[in-house]
Amino acid sequence: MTKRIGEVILSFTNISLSFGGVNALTRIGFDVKEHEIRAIIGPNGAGKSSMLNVINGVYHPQQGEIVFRGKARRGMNTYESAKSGIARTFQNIALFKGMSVLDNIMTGRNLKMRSNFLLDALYWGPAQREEIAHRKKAEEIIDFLEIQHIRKTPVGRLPYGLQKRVELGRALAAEPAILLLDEPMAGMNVEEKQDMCRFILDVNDQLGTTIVLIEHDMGVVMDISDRVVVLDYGKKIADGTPDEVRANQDVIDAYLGVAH
Amino acid sequence: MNYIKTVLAVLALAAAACSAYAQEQFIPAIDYRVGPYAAGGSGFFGGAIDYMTLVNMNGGINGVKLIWEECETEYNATRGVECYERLKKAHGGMSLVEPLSTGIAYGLLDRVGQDKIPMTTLGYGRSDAADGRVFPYVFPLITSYWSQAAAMIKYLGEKAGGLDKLKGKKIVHLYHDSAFGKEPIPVFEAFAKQLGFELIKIPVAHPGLEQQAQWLQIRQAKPDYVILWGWGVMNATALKSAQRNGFPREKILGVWWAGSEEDVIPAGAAAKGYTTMTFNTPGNYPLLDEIRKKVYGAGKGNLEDKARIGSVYHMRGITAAVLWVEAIRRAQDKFGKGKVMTSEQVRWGFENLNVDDARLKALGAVGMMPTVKTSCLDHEGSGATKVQQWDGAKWKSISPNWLTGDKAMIRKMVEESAAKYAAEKKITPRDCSKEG
Amino acid sequence: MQFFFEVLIAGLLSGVMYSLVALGYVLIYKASGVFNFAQGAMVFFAALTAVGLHDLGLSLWVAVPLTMAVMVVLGLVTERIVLRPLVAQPEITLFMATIGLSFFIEGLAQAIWGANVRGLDLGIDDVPLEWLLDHANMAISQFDLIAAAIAAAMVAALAIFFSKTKIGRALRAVADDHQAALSVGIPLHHVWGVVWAVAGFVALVSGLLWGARNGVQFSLTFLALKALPVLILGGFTSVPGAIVGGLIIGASEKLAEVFLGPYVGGGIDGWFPYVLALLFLLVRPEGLFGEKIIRRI
Amino acid sequence: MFYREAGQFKATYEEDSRIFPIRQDRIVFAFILAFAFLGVPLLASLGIVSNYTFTAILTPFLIFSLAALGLNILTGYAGQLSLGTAAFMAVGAFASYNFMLRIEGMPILVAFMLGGLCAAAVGIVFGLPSLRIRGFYLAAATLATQFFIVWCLTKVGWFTNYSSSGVISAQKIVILGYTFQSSMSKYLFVLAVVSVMALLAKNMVRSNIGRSWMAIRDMDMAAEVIGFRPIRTKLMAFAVSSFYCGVAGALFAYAYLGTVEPEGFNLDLSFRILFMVIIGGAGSILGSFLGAAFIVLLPIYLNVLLNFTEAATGIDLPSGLSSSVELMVFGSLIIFFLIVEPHGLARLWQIGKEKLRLWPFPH
Amino acid sequence: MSVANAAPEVAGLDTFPRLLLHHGRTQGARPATREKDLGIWQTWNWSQVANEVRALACGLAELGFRRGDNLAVIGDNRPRLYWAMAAAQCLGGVAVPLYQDAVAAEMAFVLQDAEIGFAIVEDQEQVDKMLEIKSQCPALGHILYDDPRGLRHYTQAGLQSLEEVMAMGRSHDHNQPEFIDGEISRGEPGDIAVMLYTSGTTGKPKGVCQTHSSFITAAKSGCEFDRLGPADSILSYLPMAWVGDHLFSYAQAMVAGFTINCPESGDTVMTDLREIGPTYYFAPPRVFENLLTTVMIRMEDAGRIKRRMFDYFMAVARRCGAEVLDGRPGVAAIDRFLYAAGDLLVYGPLRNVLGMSRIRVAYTAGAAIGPDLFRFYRSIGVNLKQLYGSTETCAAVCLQPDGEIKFDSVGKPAPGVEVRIAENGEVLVKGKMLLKEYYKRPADTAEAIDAEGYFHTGDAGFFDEDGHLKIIDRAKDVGKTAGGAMFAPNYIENKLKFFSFIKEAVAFGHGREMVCAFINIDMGAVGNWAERRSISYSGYTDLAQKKPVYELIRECIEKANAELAQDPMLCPSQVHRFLILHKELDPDDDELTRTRKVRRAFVAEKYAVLIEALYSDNDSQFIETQVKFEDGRSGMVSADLAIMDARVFPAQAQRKAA
Repeated sequence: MTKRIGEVILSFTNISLSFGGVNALTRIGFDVKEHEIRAIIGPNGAGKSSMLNVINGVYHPQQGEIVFRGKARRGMNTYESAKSGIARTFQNIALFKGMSVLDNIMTGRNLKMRSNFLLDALYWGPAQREEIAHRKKAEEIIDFLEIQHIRKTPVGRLPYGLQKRVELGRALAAEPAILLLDEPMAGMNVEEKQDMCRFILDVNDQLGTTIVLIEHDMGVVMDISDRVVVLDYGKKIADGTPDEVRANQDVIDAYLGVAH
Repeated sequence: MNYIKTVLAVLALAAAACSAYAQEQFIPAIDYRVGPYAAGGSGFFGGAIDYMTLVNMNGGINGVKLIWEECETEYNATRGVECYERLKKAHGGMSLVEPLSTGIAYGLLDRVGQDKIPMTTLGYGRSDAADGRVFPYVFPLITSYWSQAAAMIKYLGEKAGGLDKLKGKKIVHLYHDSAFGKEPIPVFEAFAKQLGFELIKIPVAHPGLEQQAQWLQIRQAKPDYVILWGWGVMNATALKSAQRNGFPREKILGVWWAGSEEDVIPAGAAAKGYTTMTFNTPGNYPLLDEIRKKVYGAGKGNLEDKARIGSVYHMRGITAAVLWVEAIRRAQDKFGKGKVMTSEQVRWGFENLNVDDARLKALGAVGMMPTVKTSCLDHEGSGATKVQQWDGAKWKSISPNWLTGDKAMIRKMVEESAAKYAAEKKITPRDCSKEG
Repeated sequence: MQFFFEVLIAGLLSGVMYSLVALGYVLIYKASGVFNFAQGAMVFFAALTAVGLHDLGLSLWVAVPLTMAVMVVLGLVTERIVLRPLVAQPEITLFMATIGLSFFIEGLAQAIWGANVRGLDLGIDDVPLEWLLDHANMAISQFDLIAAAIAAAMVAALAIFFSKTKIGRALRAVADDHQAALSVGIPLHHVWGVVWAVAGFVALVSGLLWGARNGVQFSLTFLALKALPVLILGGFTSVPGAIVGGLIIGASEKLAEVFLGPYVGGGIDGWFPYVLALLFLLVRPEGLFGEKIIRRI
Repeated sequence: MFYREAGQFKATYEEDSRIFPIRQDRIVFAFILAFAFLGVPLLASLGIVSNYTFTAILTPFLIFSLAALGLNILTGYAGQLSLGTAAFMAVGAFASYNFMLRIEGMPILVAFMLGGLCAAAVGIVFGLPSLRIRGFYLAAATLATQFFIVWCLTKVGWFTNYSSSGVISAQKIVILGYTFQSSMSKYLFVLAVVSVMALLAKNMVRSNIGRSWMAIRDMDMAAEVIGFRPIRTKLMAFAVSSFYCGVAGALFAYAYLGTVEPEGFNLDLSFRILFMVIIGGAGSILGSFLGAAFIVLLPIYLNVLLNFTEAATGIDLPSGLSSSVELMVFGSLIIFFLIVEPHGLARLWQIGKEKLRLWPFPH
Repeated sequence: MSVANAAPEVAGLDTFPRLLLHHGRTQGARPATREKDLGIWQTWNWSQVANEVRALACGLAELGFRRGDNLAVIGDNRPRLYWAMAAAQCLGGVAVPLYQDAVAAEMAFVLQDAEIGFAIVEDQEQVDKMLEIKSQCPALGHILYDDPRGLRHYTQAGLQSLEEVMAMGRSHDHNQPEFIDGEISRGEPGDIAVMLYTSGTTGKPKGVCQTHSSFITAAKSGCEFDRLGPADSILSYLPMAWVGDHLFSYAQAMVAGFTINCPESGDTVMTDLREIGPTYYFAPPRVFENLLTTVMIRMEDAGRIKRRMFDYFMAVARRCGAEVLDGRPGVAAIDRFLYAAGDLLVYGPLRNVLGMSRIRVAYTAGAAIGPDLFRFYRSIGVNLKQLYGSTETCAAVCLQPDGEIKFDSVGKPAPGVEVRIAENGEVLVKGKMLLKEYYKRPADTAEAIDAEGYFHTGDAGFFDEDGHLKIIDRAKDVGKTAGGAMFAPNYIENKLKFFSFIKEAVAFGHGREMVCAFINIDMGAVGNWAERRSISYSGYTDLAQKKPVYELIRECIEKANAELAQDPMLCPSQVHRFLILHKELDPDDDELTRTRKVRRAFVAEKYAVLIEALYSDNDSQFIETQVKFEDGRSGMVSADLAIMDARVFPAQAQRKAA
């Protein structure tokens, strides 16, 4: 089983972000290569989520440079980020509660849809054809994530673990180049975690999606990531393969510090 | 009253479409007894029902009894239309309709034409409906807004010592910012041009709970007179605001919808000296006594508070009912005494009303209302008004005679406006010379 | 310039009156997250009850406390029958329920007291202050000044109530965090009941003042429309916001009507406060003193 | 209970994404439509359904349903609370009137469309604040629309063709030389318009545009992150919603009242329509109809019922009191329904349907 | 059904590939196979299926699959797996379906035994199993999979996706279109078509070789018997390796040309059943039983009015439902009316929610079905019937004809089948549908089929006066008590299992003074029962030992005893003492077969201690048992089991005599 890790597609240099004087991120720099699983770990409050928010344009760093596919960007907003192929999930599930699983996943396809509201209103010809073409894609994702049985269930009624899976599905529906996962395994039991790991690996493996994930649980991350960045108090303290990171004294200190 | 109402309700529900009421003439009471205008609604329809009760007690119209049914509209056009449609065919069909609401009247405007049911709009509604050629089924009886506006100018002129004395004077038109308040503006503007006074128009947004800004403007402008064209809470507020800004109430002349007890009582002492237009002369009349004695004496009165007998709205309701009954009577004269008139026949009655002093005397209402004589051309039939003043406890008439404004001018405006409406709606006006 | 000040002062004074009404909304919204549309109806009901009792021959000194008691009962019953079964429902549902409640209260008021309009004389003459009229040619009503004073006293009383009494502090805790309040053992329903009762009291005071000003009649329910822009501007949850918002709205609406109105045909004080509040919101979406809404993801 | 779904499987996505995937629903719906279009007129010709039913109940019910549908798109689907519905209706009515008046030979349906488009344009302008304001602040802000529009229509004489009364008198509805004059023909006209527009609305809410609205409603941040543009989505909701309200307003003037004043489109009306949405069920096309039926019919039946009770029991309440009691009962019923089912009649219907589908099992 | 819905009567259709081609030609546009996939029922019509099978067959041929080769088919019911069987048969090969839930080691035996060279499997899970045992099965050269998910990085030799093979086949077919037709024409009806491994209650599985002819005969008689035709449809959800599924979903579908429907997954069978609403349905009694239990449990939660309505109409159905279904005269008008009302309010909706609205014929077999259970389905209008057969007889020995339904018989011999009762009571069968042989086991074959051509079923039974066959037990299990009375453990156990609270029972009594039994309670039913009585429990073991539960079970046993007492033959078989086992009998612990039959000997040995305790005076006994968990780990379960006496009844006949 060999992985085809490619070139760097996303890199950060000197990223600093602060909120009203509080530094969330201080001069962070690392890169993400195509097709790899890149983890960002760190104790609570280390700035992991901020980092993710910087990547998909929710936050705009005060300093630093982001290069995505060879193009420098800083002020990219969330829409542009989505358009350029970055999809994400959220730490606290951000599904559309009033909609069914299928509809949630269909929303993920919105950027690929061309039809306008007038055609939608007629639900005829190109609009219907498009809707059905996308439905098929959505169904493939449903199949992939093994959530056939809840296809038409409103997401609000699903248990937590399944909601997380649906959220992953919604992100996948966008066929992203980079998938950002914000604590995909938070709050799950062992079995659900295993399932989620399997899905993440499958996504990476079968769709070739580059994955950047944040996780609190170090064990899981080390098993599935290719490279790991460790943040603590908004600063990068380590970067490397799981084995390298595991051996890093700063990391051990940081985690032990949290454990106390 | 209780018995009648009960019976009517049962009958209405049991067999609304039945035509077993051969000897009864049906008049609906599309009224409003809750909400911001409930006081007016209950007074007006109370008066009308009281009079109709009296007519029935006196043996009906040549033996034909009147019946009526109430329907609550909450002063809401949609519900008013619903009431109209619901009662249209009830009890053998309605003879006429009086919505006492501008909004509902507009909602019924087209419908009454189609259903051939005469609609009276006593002192409100479209002024141009006085042109019976274009509006055959609408009767703005006694006076329309335009006639009233003309009368107001005439009164203010008299007060100033002659119409020519109005030249150079300042008159504020303080109005409810709606179709109602805007209606007289063309008339005032025409007079301002003709008589050379300055007209200052100050609108008050609905509902008019707060008028400090307007009254400061008035204080700033220092007008000679303020015409208060208000409705509902706006009137009391205006009087209070006038007081707090030191503007004498004697110089305020209200429209008749600003001239009831309900408009001045909330203002308390601030209302004292305030003058308004009216088409009833305040006071007591044999007719009122008869109602007190016969109707209330028998416990069949519609008003909960007997003190309101003879109040402005009550008297106005009686006046309306008098005209309805007279129209039916007139129709019976032509189409057969003691028969129930169709609405079409009642319409003819309205178009050929002639309530002269003799008739009023017979009714015991001389002076209570002006004489009314209608025709195909003139659905208003009078145009005469009076001015009354609040003395702190009751209204007193301060114009000994019935006032009428510049009739010719108003008539010209009515015809122009009606013609425009006819053109817009593609209506061919009737030829009155061919009407019987 | 003198006229400008006259308008300004008049506006500020009316603003106080608006604040008084707005206060009732703020109290309930703050404590229970309910936008109580029925506050207008409560004002009407309170004023009508007081006047109705007065007209029955009771002196105001008896009628007002009696009305107060009625308002407390109304508040408690509302909490029990309407709000408690709807707890944890979406805001909009609660809002709609309070509209239903306002229909009920309006119907109840008229069923008990009839639809007739009534005057109310609190014994304060609503006439311009002679001295000012003579010396500055400014017509400032003494009633307005007294009403403003009463409103100020009320705010002060509420402030003391909130900060010094146990129930007041509980109320603030509830406003800050329902969960936290529950966990420290404050009976939520109890607090809500009190809030509704206090709101009833506020309704009574504003009902009396407005009733004395414009007469006691159904149109008092329209006061809600005057209070709304104040709330938007000041923030739904802030007592100082209601005061400052009221002053701003009162003043600006008068100034706009007087100085701007004539250019556009007048009658703009119906919508001007709303547009003003709207524009303000565009700058500060949570209102003047409202809590900043933090969007977390 | 009456559902026999076994064997109704879907072999294509077309079948699966139909509006009524269950055959029994299709049959019932077809029956309702047939009844509305053919049955009711037939009953009328037999004299069973009276003119009153057409003009005072069915026509306003349909028109209010359309307005509620419009508001439901905005509030129920896109989650933007609005209290300015009546204003958009007013724009539709007055704009249609002016198009008819000022352009010779203007077909009425086109005038309605243009009226709706004007409303949509106004909707977009007044929807702009929604980009920054949310919840009740937005609701209160939309009141600005309500008051401002009505003020404008009152103030600017041009809109009412300088009518001295400030009212407009709707022209006759003429299509291809046929004049919709009778109450039944007006009913059918309204029914056709409402049916088509309801279908279009249903199509919208089940396709991408509808999903974008619901996404913004449920979780705006996430919606943005997956590529929905909030500006576009919200304004689109305002535009479409206002379009519907505008057409409803035009129908209100043309097929119902005939002559309307700007005051007719007051805040009261906005509230009534909001009621329809909430009582009927936010986020449900069916709910708009159920809500409209509830709000239109309830007061009428209360009135009739109260009269009847008075008659039956022999207790004669004073007229004022019975009106007040009516209001109290109305208010109480609203509270009652909100407590029983805060998600509206549509949810109740949904639950009932689920129960029938699962019958005899409990839900 | 319409005239169109009749099985084709064309000569020469004597092998499955020929039948397939025939359907492809004559009713090419009609649906043949459906599969719930990607949210909808993907549908293939007969001509598409014929093409797919051609492609697959050509592909297999390309890979070297030859006449007489065996093709293993492993997986859930998937269209392509069914097609694979047909493809193998086109080439004159033999399809060998395996139980998909078997562990790798179990599969290894079959693969070795059948010298499998080609395996067509469903997915990664099965591929992994194949790879695991590949070293033990040197012949296994090709593993073809249907679902490529997760298999991207598998680089093992011989591993290929079906997709590829079919693509290969298509070009092969394109180049040599006559090849496959030639292969098909070389097929003989007497060729072995399929080899089904019997799980066997003892010993290693045996491969039962069935020819085209035998299965087609069996299928045809069934189709004619129940007038099955192209318009019918069936849900294929039972293991493909099981003879029943092969008969219904493959043989009969091929013969009658009806549609088979493959569910989305094992979890969604009930939903899929409801969606498809098949007209023809097969399920083992266990499934019907579970369904009924679900119905009853769900009705417990219903409101009072609804429950009373349900109970009332179910009583009506019990009274006259079966008669109405059979169209028998003598049902009172009022009952007919009530039944019609019940059909509107209860039975119709119930059939609908169970997915049985459209069922014309439903069969059950494989184990005895409780009369109550049987009556329930018939009374609500589901035409449920029993049949009798085994792997060796293509599951087609006896069928219940419409209108002649008896709850305790398995019906009359199918057309063309001869049935005889041997002296020892064993049922002997002869007919075209008999197996050809046990694969590579001539001795076993000779033992099973006697010189006269009768197959010894191993079941004990007898014909009743109407010519209906009644099966009592396995012939070898029928024993004698110490008192010399006949002891048919299965019969007793089944009686007990008819109670919804009892899931499994094992009766002992051979050579003993009295009959005693082990009981497994039904977790769902008893759990629900306990919850409603607010008896709290932590799990099966805990619940099983609750005093009220024992009392509950005792009542059930006493009811069964009372029934047994009715029959003089069986009266001595009443259960005197029983205990409730502390764990559920489990195939993973080898206590049950994969088809969930009790391995009597194994259980007797494993729980010898308990048996001794039953026959002693003890009222409790300690036991510790090793169990295997689902994830493969094992652990110990121990408990102190109570033993309870049950009342026995005097024999009816004796009482009468006395």
